[in-house]
Amino acid sequence: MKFGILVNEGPFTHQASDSAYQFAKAALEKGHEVWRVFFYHDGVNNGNKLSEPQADDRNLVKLWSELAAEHNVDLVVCVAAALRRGIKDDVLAPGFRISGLGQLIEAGIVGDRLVVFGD
Amino acid sequence: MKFGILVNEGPFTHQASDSAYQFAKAALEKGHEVWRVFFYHDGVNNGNKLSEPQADDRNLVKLWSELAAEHNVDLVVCVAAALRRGIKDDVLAPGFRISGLGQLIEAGIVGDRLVVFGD
Amino acid sequence: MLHTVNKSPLERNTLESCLRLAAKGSAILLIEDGVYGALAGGQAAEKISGRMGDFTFYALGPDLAARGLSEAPLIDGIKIVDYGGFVDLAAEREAQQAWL
Amino acid sequence: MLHTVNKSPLERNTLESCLRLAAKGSAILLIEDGVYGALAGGQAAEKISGRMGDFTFYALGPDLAARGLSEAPLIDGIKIVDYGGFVDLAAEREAQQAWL
Amino acid sequence: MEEDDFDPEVVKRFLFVNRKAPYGTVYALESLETVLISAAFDQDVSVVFADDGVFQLKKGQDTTGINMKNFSPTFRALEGYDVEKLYVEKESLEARGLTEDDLVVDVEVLNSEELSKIMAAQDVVITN
Amino acid sequence: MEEDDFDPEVVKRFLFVNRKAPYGTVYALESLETVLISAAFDQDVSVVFADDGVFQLKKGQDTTGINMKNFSPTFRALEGYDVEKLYVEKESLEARGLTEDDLVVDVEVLNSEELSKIMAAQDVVITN
Repeated sequence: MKFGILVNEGPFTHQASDSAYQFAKAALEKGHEVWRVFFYHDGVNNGNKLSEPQADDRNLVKLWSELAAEHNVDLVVCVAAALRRGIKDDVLAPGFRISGLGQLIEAGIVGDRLVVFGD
Repeated sequence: MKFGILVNEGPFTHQASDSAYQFAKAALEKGHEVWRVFFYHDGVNNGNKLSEPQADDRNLVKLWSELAAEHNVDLVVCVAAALRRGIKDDVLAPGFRISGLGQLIEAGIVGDRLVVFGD
Repeated sequence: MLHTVNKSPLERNTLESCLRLAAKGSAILLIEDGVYGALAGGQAAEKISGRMGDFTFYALGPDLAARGLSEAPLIDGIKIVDYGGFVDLAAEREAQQAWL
Repeated sequence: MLHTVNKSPLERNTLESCLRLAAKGSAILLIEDGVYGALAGGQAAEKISGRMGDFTFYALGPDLAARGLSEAPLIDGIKIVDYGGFVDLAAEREAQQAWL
Repeated sequence: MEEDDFDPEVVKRFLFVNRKAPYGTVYALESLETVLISAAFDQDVSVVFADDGVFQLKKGQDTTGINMKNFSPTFRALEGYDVEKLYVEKESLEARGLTEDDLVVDVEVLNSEELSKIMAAQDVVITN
Repeated sequence: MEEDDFDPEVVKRFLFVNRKAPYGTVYALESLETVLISAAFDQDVSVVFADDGVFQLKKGQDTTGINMKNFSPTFRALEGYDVEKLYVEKESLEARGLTEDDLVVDVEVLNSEELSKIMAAQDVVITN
């Protein structure tokens, strides 16, 4: 099955990104495809490569990048939401790309399921 | 009267930063001092100079920088919260500085009032 | 004490907790989505109207206006203030507690 | 439909709204702070225990464990799933609705 | 990669659910931007307003005092984008002391049972 | 600039109020970091747990499954920092079916009226 995922919150402040990551990992382990993860609202902060959590804490930005590299997951950061919040190509982590909100609608059309995580 | 202000949320997603800014401006207009604004939790995102809202929207990062320049307000971004969220000197807007959480406690000790804005 | 409440009483327990734990005589200022608590109609109105003897209630005018509530019927006795009035309340009262 | 609820029913109206608007026969999965809704003790318990005939209720085990609720008394009939079980529910049900 | 997978013939039922008040958070505004974009994809779009989300449609919003953009007039523009299925929950209106006359745009007011049926029949549900 | 203004003799009553559950949001963890820092300033520090904030102190937290750090043991370390005034609201515990035995650390359980008096006597109140 082809999953799309929407993440509405940044890493750390809300659990949404953690839950979405765990869901994506579990879906891949079960042999499903995670076609696209779309980051909207504060979710765009998941693509900030300057994020540097404490050594004993999880690094969600890195975890998303690794997931994208290993499983060819398309990580899309919404351009309008990102501009407002100061997330630009200069600070974008590997595996993420910045694109339009249409990519979210497309994920809904193309994917068999769209699963939403937010606050 | 000497005010300290704590801002717990970033610009745009929650109104906290807007309310804090309007409060600070009104306090200055009434002849009070705004000694320090401390940015904690997602509040550290107020210091991101890459933030670029639409032309017809307010730019809170710029508004804070201008307030600091005009009225000598000390804008302090918490270093621990900022590291987690990828806010570093490279992306720090004018008038902001990164420092420790002790500066919040100090604002509580030195100021006559600490006023908190969050979600 | 000046208590600020910034959440809608129809969505969260914030206003209720403030009303339970604030000391009598406190000022309670509704700001941001908290101003929905000032509406005279609707299910949340009695939370405040029943406590008029215990607290002085204020609502932030610019937040009411933004939400289209300037002309709406508000609970009797709630005073409307602007940001300057918010500053005055913070200065008059010995400390502020934000209910978030 | 799979409904996910991620808010504590003691803080917000999220669970209540889900229970009011979800179609009978839906699966309701409690995740994140939503798992507090699975507690058998306390004021919120009857929100779910009274609707066992209308919905199938699930709670995410890792979120229960994180919050120290693995050994706590939960409402009878709530099924515990892990992230794999969450994926299965999302795949089985025709769509997901997140109550935030 | 999208070119390979995208079938312009597919029409899905998209539901946008608004349960949050405007201005206190940005979700209402950014959700509206999503609804506008969805119109370009020729899908079957519905928008629901329930709980504090009904306040998004309140008449008479004037945001000059908080220095934000008043986006409520945009709801009236939705019709021009062929987004015509706007549903408001009756129970949510009543709990807030509001009636249909308080709203900036024509909507269909449904009770929770009727709304429940519409919500259950969707392919993609986007909430915020 | 702080050197000019900072008077090491000042002792103020600082109150930290925790009303949010742990893990769903980061506020509980980051608030605890503030409490720990405040201890270095020799102020009169109190910490209140009310509403879902009482869940922060729940025994038996095991966060391995969600890949986060379990910070509840840190509450037991507060005593070593001379942060000894931990208050929990009785009504909040009861509403959640919890008792003092469910908590990781010794606290003073007070009813809302008693707690109200303590909260009213503070100079600086930090919430999140």
